[in-house]
Amino acid sequence: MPDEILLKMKNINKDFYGNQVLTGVNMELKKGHILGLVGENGAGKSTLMNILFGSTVIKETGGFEGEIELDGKICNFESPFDALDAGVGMVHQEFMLIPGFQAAENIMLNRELTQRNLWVDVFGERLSLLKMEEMVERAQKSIDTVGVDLDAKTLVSEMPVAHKQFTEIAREIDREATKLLILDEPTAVLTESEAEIMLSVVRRLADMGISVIFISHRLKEIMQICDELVVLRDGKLVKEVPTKETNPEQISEWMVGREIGGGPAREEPIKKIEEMETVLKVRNLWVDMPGERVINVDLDIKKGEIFGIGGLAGQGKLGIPNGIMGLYPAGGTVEFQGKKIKLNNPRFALDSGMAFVSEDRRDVGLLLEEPIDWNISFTVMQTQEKYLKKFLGGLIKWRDDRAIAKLAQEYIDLLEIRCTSSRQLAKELSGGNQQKVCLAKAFAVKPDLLFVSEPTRGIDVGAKQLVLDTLHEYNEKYGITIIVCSSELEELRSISDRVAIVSEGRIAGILSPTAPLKEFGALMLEA
Amino acid sequence: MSTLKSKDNNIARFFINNAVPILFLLFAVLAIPMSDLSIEYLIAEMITRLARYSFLVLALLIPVIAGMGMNFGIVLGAMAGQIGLIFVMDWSIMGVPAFFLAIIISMPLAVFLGWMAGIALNHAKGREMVTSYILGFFINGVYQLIVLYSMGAIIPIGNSQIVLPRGYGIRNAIDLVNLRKSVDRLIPLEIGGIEIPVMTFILVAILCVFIVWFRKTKLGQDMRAVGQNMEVARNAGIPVERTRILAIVISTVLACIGQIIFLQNIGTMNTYNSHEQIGMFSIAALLVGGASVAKASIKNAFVGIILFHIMFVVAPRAGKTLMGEAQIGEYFRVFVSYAIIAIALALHAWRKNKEAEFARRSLRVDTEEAPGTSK
Amino acid sequence: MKGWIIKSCLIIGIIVLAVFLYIIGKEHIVFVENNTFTIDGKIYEPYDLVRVTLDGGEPVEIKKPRGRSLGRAKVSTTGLNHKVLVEILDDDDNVIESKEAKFKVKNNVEELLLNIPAMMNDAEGWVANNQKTIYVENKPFTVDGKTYEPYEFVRVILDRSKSLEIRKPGDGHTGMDKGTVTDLRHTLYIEIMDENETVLESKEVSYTVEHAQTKLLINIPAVMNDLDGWLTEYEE
Amino acid sequence: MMEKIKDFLEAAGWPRLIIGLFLLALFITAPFVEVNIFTSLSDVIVRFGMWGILVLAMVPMVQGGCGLNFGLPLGIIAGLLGAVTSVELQLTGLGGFFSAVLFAIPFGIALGLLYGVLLNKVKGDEMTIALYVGFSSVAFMSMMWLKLPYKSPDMIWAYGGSGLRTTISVEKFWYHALNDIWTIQIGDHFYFPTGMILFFAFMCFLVWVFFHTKTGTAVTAAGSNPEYARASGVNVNKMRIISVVLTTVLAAVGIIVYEQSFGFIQLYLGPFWMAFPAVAGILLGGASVHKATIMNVIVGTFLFQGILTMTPSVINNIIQTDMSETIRIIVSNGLILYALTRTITIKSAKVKA
Repeated sequence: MPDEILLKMKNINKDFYGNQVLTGVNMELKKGHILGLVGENGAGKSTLMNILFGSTVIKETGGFEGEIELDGKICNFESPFDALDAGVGMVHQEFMLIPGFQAAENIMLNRELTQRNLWVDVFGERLSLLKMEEMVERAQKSIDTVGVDLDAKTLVSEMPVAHKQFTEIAREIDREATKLLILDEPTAVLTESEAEIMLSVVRRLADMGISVIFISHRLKEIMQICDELVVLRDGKLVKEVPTKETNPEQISEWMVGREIGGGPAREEPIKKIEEMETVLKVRNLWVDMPGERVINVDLDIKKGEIFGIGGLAGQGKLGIPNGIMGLYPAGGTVEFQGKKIKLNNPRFALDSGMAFVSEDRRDVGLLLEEPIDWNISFTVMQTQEKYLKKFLGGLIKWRDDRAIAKLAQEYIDLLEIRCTSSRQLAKELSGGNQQKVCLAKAFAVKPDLLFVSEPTRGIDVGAKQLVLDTLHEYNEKYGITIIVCSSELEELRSISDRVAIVSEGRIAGILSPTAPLKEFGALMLEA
Repeated sequence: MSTLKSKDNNIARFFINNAVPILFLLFAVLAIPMSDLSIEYLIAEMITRLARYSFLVLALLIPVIAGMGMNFGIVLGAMAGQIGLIFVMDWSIMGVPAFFLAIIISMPLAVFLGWMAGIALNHAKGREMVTSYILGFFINGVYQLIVLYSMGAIIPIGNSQIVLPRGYGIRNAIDLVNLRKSVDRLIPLEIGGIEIPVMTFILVAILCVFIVWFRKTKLGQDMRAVGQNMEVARNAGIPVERTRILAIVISTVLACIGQIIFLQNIGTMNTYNSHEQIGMFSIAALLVGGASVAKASIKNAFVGIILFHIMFVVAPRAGKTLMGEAQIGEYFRVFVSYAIIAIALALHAWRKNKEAEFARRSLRVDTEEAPGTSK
Repeated sequence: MKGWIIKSCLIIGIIVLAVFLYIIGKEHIVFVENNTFTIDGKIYEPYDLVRVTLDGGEPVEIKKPRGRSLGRAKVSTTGLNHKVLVEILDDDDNVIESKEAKFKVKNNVEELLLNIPAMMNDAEGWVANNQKTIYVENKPFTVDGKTYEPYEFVRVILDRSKSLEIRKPGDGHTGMDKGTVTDLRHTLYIEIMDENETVLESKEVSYTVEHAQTKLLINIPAVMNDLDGWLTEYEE
Repeated sequence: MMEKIKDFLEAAGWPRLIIGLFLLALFITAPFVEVNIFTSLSDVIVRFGMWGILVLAMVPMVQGGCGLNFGLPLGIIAGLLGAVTSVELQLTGLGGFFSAVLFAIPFGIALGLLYGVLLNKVKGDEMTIALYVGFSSVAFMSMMWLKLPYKSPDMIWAYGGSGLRTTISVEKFWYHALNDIWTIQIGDHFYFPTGMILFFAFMCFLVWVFFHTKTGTAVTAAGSNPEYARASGVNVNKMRIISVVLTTVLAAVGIIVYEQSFGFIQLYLGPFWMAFPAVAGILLGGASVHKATIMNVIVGTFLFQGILTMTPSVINNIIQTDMSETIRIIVSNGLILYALTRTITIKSAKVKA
């Protein structure tokens, strides 16, 4: 019985509009086993899980190839609901709970126990009464099976994070059908002690015969509870081994390791960091950016270097630039060129010669409704009063549309932004070109220090290279200090002089781009 | 820390929710002596007005549960009800049968209007209140088209008592002689010279029971879920749009009945005005009762009606004694009716933003001492 | 399926209820008459004073028609089945004679007429519809060999309220129209007009209807020429 | 050019096209139903001039990301105060008009500031709250009108009653102060209020200028994407307040222009419903809840006022009944409804406090 196969995924292929995210993935999962699923961001973990869970995104983007076999039955889920019926449960990272409801109500959400009455016959099922007591009882039972001390009557809004997590799990296993449970980074938001409980819970579920797919960046946990683990990299399954037969070092190497040589590290000589003067001094920086919290960061950025900040998503690397530039509440001390920076004040940061290309192009980076030239010139116009004609002794500051158009044209040529004219609306541009506009906006400010977050996120390969080259060129030509935050390690290694890895909101370590991959992997994962 | 936060909110919520009723209570306490109206009179008035408005105000509750805010669309229901009344008047039906017949006639219309309103509001998520308000005006136009121009012309209406002399269109004021107070007086009862509309209160009681019961049904539960978080509800497989539409339909139908009760009590129907103010007054009353856009209870409804209408009755007289001018009081109550809505909405929006901010700050609490904890 | 059956039953139920409400709620105006009547030749004399109670409602007292009193009272009631109690009173309000009778009303009858003397004498048709349909024709009228031609264009006003315009029969015109009037005593006003509606000749006559009659026919040429038989019972 | 037309047609959307054609139809049918086309044409133009600035007053707030200004009555009240004051001082002619404007502006700014601060506190629900702020302010002023110490016999009740009259004639003061500048009178039917139209044009110009300044640009950006503006060092809340103040002042000026043409100052519940025709106008012009241009204003006002003036005269002559009021209700509210139910997200809802 225990060695019976529950889930078979046979040579799964999936592409989003031409770019392959999963290629020929095969995996198996035995009944009552826990399978650890590890891999960098963008390795295809979530896509794989979405396929398994029948998420609508997959269908909308043209479905997938290959087949899924659950309990010996071929199944192809149209929607998560099919998956649920088939006994696949998933606990997402963001909670699917209703704050004002009790745990019980959430666990039984839309599966309430009801009692017919005459109105049902007239107006339909939805007028049947809820059997609250029984619902609470049953919910309590499934909470107990999860094995945590939590009253089914407590309001979700008053629960600590961990209990929300458990409530979700309780909901999944409450479905009699549930045979397979997908946990997407269940411990990411938990404290050490909470995480411990969570792990024991997962173990117990497995012992009850429920198979679990456990996604986590904490290899400790993987090693601790998983029976087997699967490593994904660039959409390919690189390894499927019993955890006993491996160790964290190996795993991290599998994860980040590129083909022999490990990807193009940076060719040309790396600057002599020691000899360079510090331009940006960061101490005890905390940033409260939802999903990217920075707990406590110290950094010394040298004048004229390209400094890479890497780390897995949600670890806090993006929080650093957003915090320093004042976009999210932050604290600690930041000194730029010897001058102390007022935090939580974008204007101040800009005025003191720093610029920022946000990772969030659509919501922060661009005026989608406005033309390119506005997008490029706005910041510099507002902060440095450039591209304005002054009348009546500066009383009227007239927007100099001609100059703006000229400026825009310069950058359009320089960065090869593909567009009909400088008057084209930003929303009509492709991702790559939008990104270039964002860069142009930052360059136009002529900053001494430039933060770039996820410069190549969601843009095609060609554009990627061009963006990176441009950054490089500006660093070379104008000696602009550049701080690049990216989830793509090899990208960082290809352009940075130094790469810092952020983990759990702290700097785990700073390495030279030429350092062996396993070191990077170790820093990322051994939190 | 999350418990700490919620406790904090409870205190805030207590004050914000009850500030309004307390304010009005004070007003009443101050203004009643000034108006030198006898207590008996006031009590009698309040009883009448409770009978008149309760049903309409209670009709607002269900959309609130579904997170759609104050449903100004109840005027749609009111219009449906009035059309029903026009017909029974035309057929010269008398008394209680007329009352129920009017309800039966107007019900399908109310359902239809509510359904349309629901669809419209699904297209205006987050802007339900303005939209339902404008919707009221829009349908009012259609209502005029029907009642003022096509009734008697296209829709056969014979009774010369209600048709304009020109031969089509309904008169501005219809004397509901047939069913004036017919329900109120169905079970006659008088206490200390004050007439108690027993039957009407029985109907209201039935509605209250219905609402309590409804909250306990699957549909009620779904509405609560949708009201709190549409996304989660949708992911749980609850048909969000449909649920929202149903909420509005129920509300509209109740409003339709409410309007018929309201008019049978008043005894005359101003064909083109009776419904217009209904939405505003009912909502103002409910808010005065301490309800918020996101939370409203039966208690709020009754407390609100009493407080709001004390203000309503007393204001002019008080204005007269205070400013030597009844006019002031007249305007004062218009002012209060709208201001109260403005304030309540503003408070709600403000609190929403504050809570979002607070939630973020609470995150920061544990990061603040982080520098200490590390290294 | 079951649901559907129940739903449809419910809907039917509601409709039935509606009809029921309509019927029991429908208002009927009853004219109680203590008047001289001739029903098929027999004459019934009014009483000095009668007290009439309809469906146990407010009793009404009706004097014999004299001077101002018309010898009638208007009572409003609802529903189809009715009970009327009549008490004949003497000068000092003692009941000399009393009698109770039941009668039905058709739902579509707006006004009806109770003939107390007739009722007291159990005469047929003491209950009558008070609405009379008056058919007015502008057609040739022949009496002992002589034919009176219809007029080009006539306006007829019934009881100074309802106006009918009737053209000569032929090319699309029937030369006929009708209007409903209530009660027994009526006036008829006729205007003979030319094409541009200038009145050439006009005439007013008044007439009374036997209360049992509900459909009457008036012939205009006959009226204009004061010929007997201008007013007759109408048969389809 | 071809592009331009295509864009326009796209931007136009069906309500504008339909109403436009409808209006055209009305003008064509007018002569056949004994409606003098010239009279109605100049009627349209006059009403266009009267409403123009009130509709224009929508633009800054929409651009600033505060949605449609249902709180227009607030600005109108400022205007009324100005007008009443100038009448109190017996000022006449153009001088009287401009003094009214002058007096109105400070009130406008003051009210606008308060209004703006409030709207910043309720980001995301601006429109709903604006609606009721407008209403309650009107009711509040109704009380004030009774009590304010204005003494001019032209304004207070001749006998009995206290406080100001409900409608005050400006006949003796600045009636047609603008209309009668360089008026063009062709025949005894066609009349063109040159002055008023020019003044409207001038106001449009000012707004145009504003949106070409640094601040104006910032306002637009703050409305179009608050996060972007913030990241570019712009104080979004300040920009929103500026836009609201501008709106309020424009409304104040607008109502005075309206009155000088109309001939009466309407106090008390007069301004109550003023917001709706203005809102409907700009929406008909093709504006959305978060974008509006001067072009929208001009087109919208003309079409909407056109409808409102033509339908009574034409339709009524056709069907022999006065349905104008009903038609007005249906058309204007229908338009607002259409705009509100179009699936668009109000940016300001996303602003972080």
